[in-house]
Amino acid sequence: MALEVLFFYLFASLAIAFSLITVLRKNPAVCAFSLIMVFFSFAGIYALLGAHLISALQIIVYAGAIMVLFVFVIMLLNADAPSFDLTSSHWGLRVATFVICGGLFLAFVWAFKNSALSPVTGPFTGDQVKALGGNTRVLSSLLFTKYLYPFELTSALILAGIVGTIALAKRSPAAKKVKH
Amino acid sequence: MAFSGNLLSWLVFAPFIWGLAGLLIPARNPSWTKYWALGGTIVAFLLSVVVYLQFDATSAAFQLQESVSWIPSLGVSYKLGLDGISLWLVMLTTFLCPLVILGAFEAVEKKHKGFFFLLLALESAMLGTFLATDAFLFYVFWEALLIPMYFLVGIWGGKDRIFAAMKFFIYTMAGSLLMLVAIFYLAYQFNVQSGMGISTSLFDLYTVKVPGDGYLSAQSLLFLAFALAFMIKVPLFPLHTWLPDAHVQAPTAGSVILAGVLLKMGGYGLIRFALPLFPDAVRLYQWPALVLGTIAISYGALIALVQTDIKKLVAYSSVSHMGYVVLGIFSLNAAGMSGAIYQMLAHGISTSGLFLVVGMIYERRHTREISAFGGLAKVMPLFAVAFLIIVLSSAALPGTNGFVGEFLILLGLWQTAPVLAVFSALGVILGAFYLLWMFQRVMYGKVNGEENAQLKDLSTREILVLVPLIVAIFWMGMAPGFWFSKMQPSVDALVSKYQASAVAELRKVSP
Amino acid sequence: METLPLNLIDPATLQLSSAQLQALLPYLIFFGGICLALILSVVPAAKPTVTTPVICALSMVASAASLLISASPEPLFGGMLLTDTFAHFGNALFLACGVCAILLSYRYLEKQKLNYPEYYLLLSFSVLGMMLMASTLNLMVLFIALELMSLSVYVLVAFRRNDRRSNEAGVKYFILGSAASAILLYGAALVYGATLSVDLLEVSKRTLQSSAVNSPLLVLGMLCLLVGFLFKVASVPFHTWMPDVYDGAPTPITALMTTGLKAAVFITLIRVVSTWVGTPVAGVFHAVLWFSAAATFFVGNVVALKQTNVKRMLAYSSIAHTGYLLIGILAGPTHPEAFAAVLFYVTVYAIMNLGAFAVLTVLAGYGDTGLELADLSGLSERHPWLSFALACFLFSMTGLPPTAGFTAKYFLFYSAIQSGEIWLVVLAVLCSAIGAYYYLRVVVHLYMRDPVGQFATFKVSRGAIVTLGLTLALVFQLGLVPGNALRWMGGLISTDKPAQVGAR
Amino acid sequence: MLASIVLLPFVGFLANGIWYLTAQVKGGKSISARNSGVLATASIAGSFVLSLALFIRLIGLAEEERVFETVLFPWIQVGALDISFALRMDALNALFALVITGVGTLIHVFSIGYMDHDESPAKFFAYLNLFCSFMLVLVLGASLPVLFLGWEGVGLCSYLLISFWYTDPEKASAGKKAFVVNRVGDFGFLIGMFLIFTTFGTLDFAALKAAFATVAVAPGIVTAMGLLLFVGCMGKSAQLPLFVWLPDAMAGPTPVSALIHAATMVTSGVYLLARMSFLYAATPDALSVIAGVGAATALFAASIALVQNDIKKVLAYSTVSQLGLMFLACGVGAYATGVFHVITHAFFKALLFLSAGSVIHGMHEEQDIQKMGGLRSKMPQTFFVFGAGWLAICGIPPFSGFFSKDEILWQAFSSSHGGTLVWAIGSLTALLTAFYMSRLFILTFLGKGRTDKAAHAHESPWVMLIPLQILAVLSITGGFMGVPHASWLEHWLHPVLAHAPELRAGVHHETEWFLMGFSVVVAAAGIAGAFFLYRDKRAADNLAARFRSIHTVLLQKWYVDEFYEAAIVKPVARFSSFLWKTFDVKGIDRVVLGFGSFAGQSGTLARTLQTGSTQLYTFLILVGFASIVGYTLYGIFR
Amino acid sequence: MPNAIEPWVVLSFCSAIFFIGLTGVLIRRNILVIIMSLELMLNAVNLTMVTFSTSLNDMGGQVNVFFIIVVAAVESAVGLGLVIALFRTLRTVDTDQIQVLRG
Repeated sequence: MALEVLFFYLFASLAIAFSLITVLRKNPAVCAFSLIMVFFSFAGIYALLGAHLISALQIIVYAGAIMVLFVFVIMLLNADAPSFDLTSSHWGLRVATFVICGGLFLAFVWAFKNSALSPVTGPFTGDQVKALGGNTRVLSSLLFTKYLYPFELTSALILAGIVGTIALAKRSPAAKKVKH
Repeated sequence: MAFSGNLLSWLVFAPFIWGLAGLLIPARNPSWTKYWALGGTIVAFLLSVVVYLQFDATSAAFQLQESVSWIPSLGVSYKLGLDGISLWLVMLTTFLCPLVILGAFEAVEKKHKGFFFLLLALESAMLGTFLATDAFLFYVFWEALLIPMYFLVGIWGGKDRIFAAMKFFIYTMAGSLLMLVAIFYLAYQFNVQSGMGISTSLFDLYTVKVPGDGYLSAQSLLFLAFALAFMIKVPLFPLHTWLPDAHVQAPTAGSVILAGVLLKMGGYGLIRFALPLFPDAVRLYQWPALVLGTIAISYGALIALVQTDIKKLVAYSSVSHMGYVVLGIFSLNAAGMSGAIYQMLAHGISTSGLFLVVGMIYERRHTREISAFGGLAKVMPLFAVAFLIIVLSSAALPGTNGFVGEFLILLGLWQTAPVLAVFSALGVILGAFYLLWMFQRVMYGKVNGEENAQLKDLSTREILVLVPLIVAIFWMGMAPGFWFSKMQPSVDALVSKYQASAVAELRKVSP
Repeated sequence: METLPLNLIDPATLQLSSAQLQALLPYLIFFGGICLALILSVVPAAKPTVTTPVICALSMVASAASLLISASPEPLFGGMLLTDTFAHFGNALFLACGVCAILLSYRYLEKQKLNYPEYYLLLSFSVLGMMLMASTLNLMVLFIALELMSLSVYVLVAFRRNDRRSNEAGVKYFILGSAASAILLYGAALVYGATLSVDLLEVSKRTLQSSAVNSPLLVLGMLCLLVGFLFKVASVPFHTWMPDVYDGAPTPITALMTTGLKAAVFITLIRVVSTWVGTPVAGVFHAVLWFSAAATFFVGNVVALKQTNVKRMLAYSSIAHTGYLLIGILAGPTHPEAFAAVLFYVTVYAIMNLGAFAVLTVLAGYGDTGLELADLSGLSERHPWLSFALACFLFSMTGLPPTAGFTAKYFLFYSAIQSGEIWLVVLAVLCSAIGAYYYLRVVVHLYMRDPVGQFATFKVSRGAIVTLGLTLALVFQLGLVPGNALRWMGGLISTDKPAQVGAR
Repeated sequence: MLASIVLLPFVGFLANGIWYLTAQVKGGKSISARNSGVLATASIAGSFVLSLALFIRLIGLAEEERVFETVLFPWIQVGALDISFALRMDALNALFALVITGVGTLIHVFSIGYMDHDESPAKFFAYLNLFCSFMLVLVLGASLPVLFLGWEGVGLCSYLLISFWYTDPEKASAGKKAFVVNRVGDFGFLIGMFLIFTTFGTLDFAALKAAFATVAVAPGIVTAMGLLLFVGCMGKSAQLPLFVWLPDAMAGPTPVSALIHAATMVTSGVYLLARMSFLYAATPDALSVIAGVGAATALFAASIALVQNDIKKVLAYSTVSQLGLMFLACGVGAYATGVFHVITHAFFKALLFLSAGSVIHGMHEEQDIQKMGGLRSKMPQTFFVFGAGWLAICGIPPFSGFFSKDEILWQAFSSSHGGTLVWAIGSLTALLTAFYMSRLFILTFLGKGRTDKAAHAHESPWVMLIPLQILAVLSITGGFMGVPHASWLEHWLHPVLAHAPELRAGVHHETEWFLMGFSVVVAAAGIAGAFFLYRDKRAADNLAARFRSIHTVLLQKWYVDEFYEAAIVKPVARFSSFLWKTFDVKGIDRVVLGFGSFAGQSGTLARTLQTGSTQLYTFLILVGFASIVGYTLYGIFR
Repeated sequence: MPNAIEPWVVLSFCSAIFFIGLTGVLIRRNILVIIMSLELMLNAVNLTMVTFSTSLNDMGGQVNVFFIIVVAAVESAVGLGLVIALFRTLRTVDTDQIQVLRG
């Protein structure tokens, strides 16, 4: 048990550290790299929490697919980008943002500390899940039964995403640029 | 008669439908459009005569009622009806509209079809306002008529027409929106109190009782919401500043309708809504209203005194004259109330006449500056006679329509507030002063300049416009009984809410 | 779910009865149509620029037609898809907006040299998103549908790819929209934690059972949801994206956003808030909604005063109308009729904006130029019918009788009064008087000013004529005889089951 | 028949008016004075005949039955207010009707000649007929509102006729001034009517008289009623301080001055007092005010008349002065005497005015008496008739003026409401009157012609002279209807007027003979003084030069017009300008527009947030988020 | 199961990441980094869901996370597409450079 706690804190601190780097570092490539590290830390925490499928998806989809996309775009744009290390804008805005976000964070922490979770609990205790064949099996069964509908919806979403991205990326036949 | 069941609906919508049909006339025949529009207003007038003939003057109740459920979920029904008070305002409207159209034959230089259609639409909306016995329907007509008026001022108006149109529209609309909220509240209260569902029917709203003790009680606030809308329309000092702009910039037809009918809606609204609905609040706010009315009379007259633009002078004279109406209404007795209604009719006739007359010389000279004129009586003798008669009726000379109203109002006011009556009567002096002074500067003296010397006297068409007005001026001045007899029961019923005892007392004293 | 089936895949859950299939029909037809169009769009021989819009529009029409036979009070997929009449009314509205948008777009895209099939596909996807969003109370489904709608619209907004304004609008919308989505999603997660459900009906039941409202978790969750929705409806201070996006987007897309999208969000919001009826949650948000409503209609109106571009002015006016609508949302929990009023208002608003934007679409030159106020000067001389229509829509937005805008405002404010929001209504009507100014200013240019320079010559497309004719007729129909529509919409909001909208 | 008296001139008005208008429509061809004049004269003469017939019938009736009444139509009937358009003739207004129609007829005849060369005589005669009609309504009206209708109607006609030659701006202005100043009086009249109505519930004279006898009313209220009505009289009858319009009213054609501003309209105030005498009898305070105002006006106007050079102005001030005497009479309670003076004054002042008109006509529109002289030989007929009028107004027995003026002075002296002071003022006025009238007479007719015009003056045509001669006869003999102690008039009016007051303590009837003699002496003294002074005009000029300041003040009419201009007209105009330009436009309207600019400025302010910066937009979302969260959490869980 | 770790600690951690992400969206001008920050926020939500899911013995949360991941992926794809389109016309990914629409 203690080991798990230890790992949790380890992953958590890693995640926070890297997410701060993501947000604060100027170079987007560094940001992207840190983000990958955050994703990995998250995957670790998922695993600690017993959400094994999610943990795997986290690495495959996020670190594997999404981040590749990011890096790809960075490379693509970096070619003729004049300056890429754009920092944040007005300092007053920055300070105010830190203060307000910090305040909100504290409010949330206070809320988490002071509220009970749902009095109703579900049937999927760890033992039950194990009995049903493990996290992945249960999850996928649910996906294709109870959650079939949203699952199908995501297909529409992905389709729309594909069409949208194609529409954006496609070069127009009349490649005439209109400056406004 | 074919439409005996819904005579009032026919009356209300006939001009509008007629106007719609008129849009089909090819634009290259402006004169067809004119005569078509004139025909429409005459048809409306004839319909109103039928209404008049069917009206039973012995009853205070609403007559020729129509009621169709309209929007049941909002408790709204399409209800029309008229009593003695609305009867004459309807007649005034249908009477003025043909004259307005006839008067505008030569004045319109562009977009004839639109102009005459809007006038007809305006007539429908005005008639609807006077005939609606459902608060929602009333409000619909009340607001709807802003649209044609807005276009009339904005498209065919004078130099600052757009500003004037905007100001008129937004000022009057802003005022009436609070009334809308008050209507909501009343309709809702009706449901709460009666349990019969929400209703905006006037008769249902009359039964609503709202606590009314104190200047900021619910009833007082509701009253203020209504009164604001109506007093802007009247317009009562200090809510009058839209009027000089709108009147001056509007084309003659617009000014006539504005002064002749639109202002009356304020007074009508007070009588139809504010008084019966909020008796306690009316008593509370009687004095402020009376004081403002008194101020308005002298204020409008004094400002009219120093105007250099004839139309503006007439506009401020309206402020002064309509002050009497407010006084009459808030005298809360039979004499004042009858006088107020009569004054509305009289003002409708004589101020319309003034605007028409001003429009006639404006068409000839394209200026309204008093100083640009002089000695017109020499070159336009017929015009001079007509102008003088209208001026005198506006100055409330006994024997003309203006006197009867002012006399009754002051008499009524005297019974309520003698001191204010004394101050209001000052308007009698000032009224004669600014009107005759204006008349003198325009019509008397040496013929001033070549342009004035070339002016043509009234044409047959213009004579046709003015003669009915002049006839009405004297008819109303000499035989007001004809008019009073129809509205008396309604007025008595209204006033009895306030002064059941006072009227009886007066009757007792008289031998 | 007391006992767990050992075999998790229960065949029964995968089988749909014919009644259920019938209920799914509109969605299936529409989605099938989109897929067909998608396939054909990559076949050059099929003339994608023509076939895609036609198929999309036809599938919308077919879907709308099937709505007539598919309403079912029984929720599908364990409550994740509600195909009640309420949902179907929304669907019909979105589909209508979608069809009109396609009708308007065709000529417009030709003029902008942007005639790509993807446009219509994305437009259809966004409409599908709206439909799905309005027919659920499950926060996850809602979120996915919302994203389906939003993502499509992000792209559509930026569709004039060579135009920096369009790009700028798309990127801004994307950044802000995604941030707001994230907040909304966080809210969903917190609600899930507090009640173990993301189905809002379930949530409200559980809230009633326990004193969960006292749990900061639930409150925070609801607040985050609320913020997400307030962003989507563009309530102050979450409104800032709207003018820029409306301004930069291609005009038919602005039309779709201000009509379908806005309606979708509000219809969803009605559903969401209607689950608060009878729960203490409504009371918690009263003040927040009160102030944001007041701020929204005030800011929307006063800033609109200062606009010189008609499109942008209509964006601010849209914010103002959001403010009015929020009054209804605020009043709903205590007086459910207000929901019907919001529904009616949103419908009317969609109709009149569709009309107004139809005119703007016709007027818009290449690169969406020619929409400055001055460009409209004297339009009535050249295009009397177009001006007349625009004027009617503007009067309707002002809320003047006898147009639908008046009836809608009347119904809305009236319901608000009944729930006791008198002073808010007073403020609202006063602000709507401000609104009269900027609407009428357009009319001034249309009718009262002389033309400045030469008009660009243009023809009014048949699609625009159809749209204008329909909207104009409806504006007057709903203004003059709204009785049936109102009664019908009142029926959609079932007051006997306060916790749920449209359970009939 | 009673209605016909009123209607006949009205029909004449309509006929002439329509005739005039149709002529205008046809192209402005004017109608000759003869045609229109004959038509107008016929209608008023018919009215006179009818009045006479009714009068004779009245005489035939018993004293208390001397009333004819006719209700034309109901006029204003609202609530308790019931005003019929009713006419009622009794002993009092029968006399007035006779004077109006009689003198009116003569003046109409005169006008046929006088207006011969005018552009639009038809219009003139129409107005004149209309005036007569309204004047008859005024005197015959059975209630205060009907009287008021006539009252305002004659004011209107006065306005129209004064500005008849409107191309002269001054004349146009004079008309307006007359109307407006009259309105000031009407203001009091109106209020008085309201007070009476609310007190007694009726406005009908007969009903009022009855009610007054039964209803107990506080004396203060009665005084208020009396004074308010008297304010109306001040305006109409040109009493201090509202007399200023009458001298200006001389801008009208001379027959108008004769008819309206001498014989009839201006005396309607006296008629009103006589009509309401039952009320005034109960309020000595009001009577004192009336007597005081009357006396002051008489003296004041006479003083101005002393130095005026315009023949009509002199007559105008003389009229004001004589009206003052009439009010003095009423003020001391001698209504019959007042009425008596009204009648004699109507004769001789109409005569004087018409003769003056004849002079002006003969002098080719010259009105300055300094430029006349020696007209006796040029216009002998006019000279004789003017002389008759002159002696009458000076009060030389047995001319009519003597009887009435003497009666007034006696009443002023003897009445319990009167006193030595008012008598003294009255006598002084008589002295001045005799003086300035003689001055006028001398400068006009005696001596030698001082200008070419005077040398070439010509006598007027017969159509003008015949009415003059008739009036001269009346001026000479008219006084005999009121011979002291055998006064037919007093006897005739006795039933309708309040009874004359008792004699003052310590006054005996014998004194009357003494006073009568005294007044003759006074008149003679005035005449003699004038002859002495103006035999040689240089003596008069020297005197004027020596008392230049007084002379100037008198010549400038005590600067009353200037005072009104500075104290009322200018401040009102300035105040109005302020109200308009500052208060209305810059005050109220700016507040109204301020709402608009407030909205606009809020818009500008709120717009500053819309910078286009994505960061700022996100920040606003954050702020909104934070405030909503903060507010709600704090609200629930504090 | 990590009974030793209180749920509120995990939740607080999530919230920390969420607000760090939000801060990133706010203070960065590089649109790419903004999109990354958005991903951070979504990840925080995911973890929140999973935390609830495991502490309350309900698999629904994890299913939700599955969907969220899909949405996030599509969102990034579209977002990056927008960035590319923007870059094509404007040659920038700086939000301060896109301020034409204002007022």
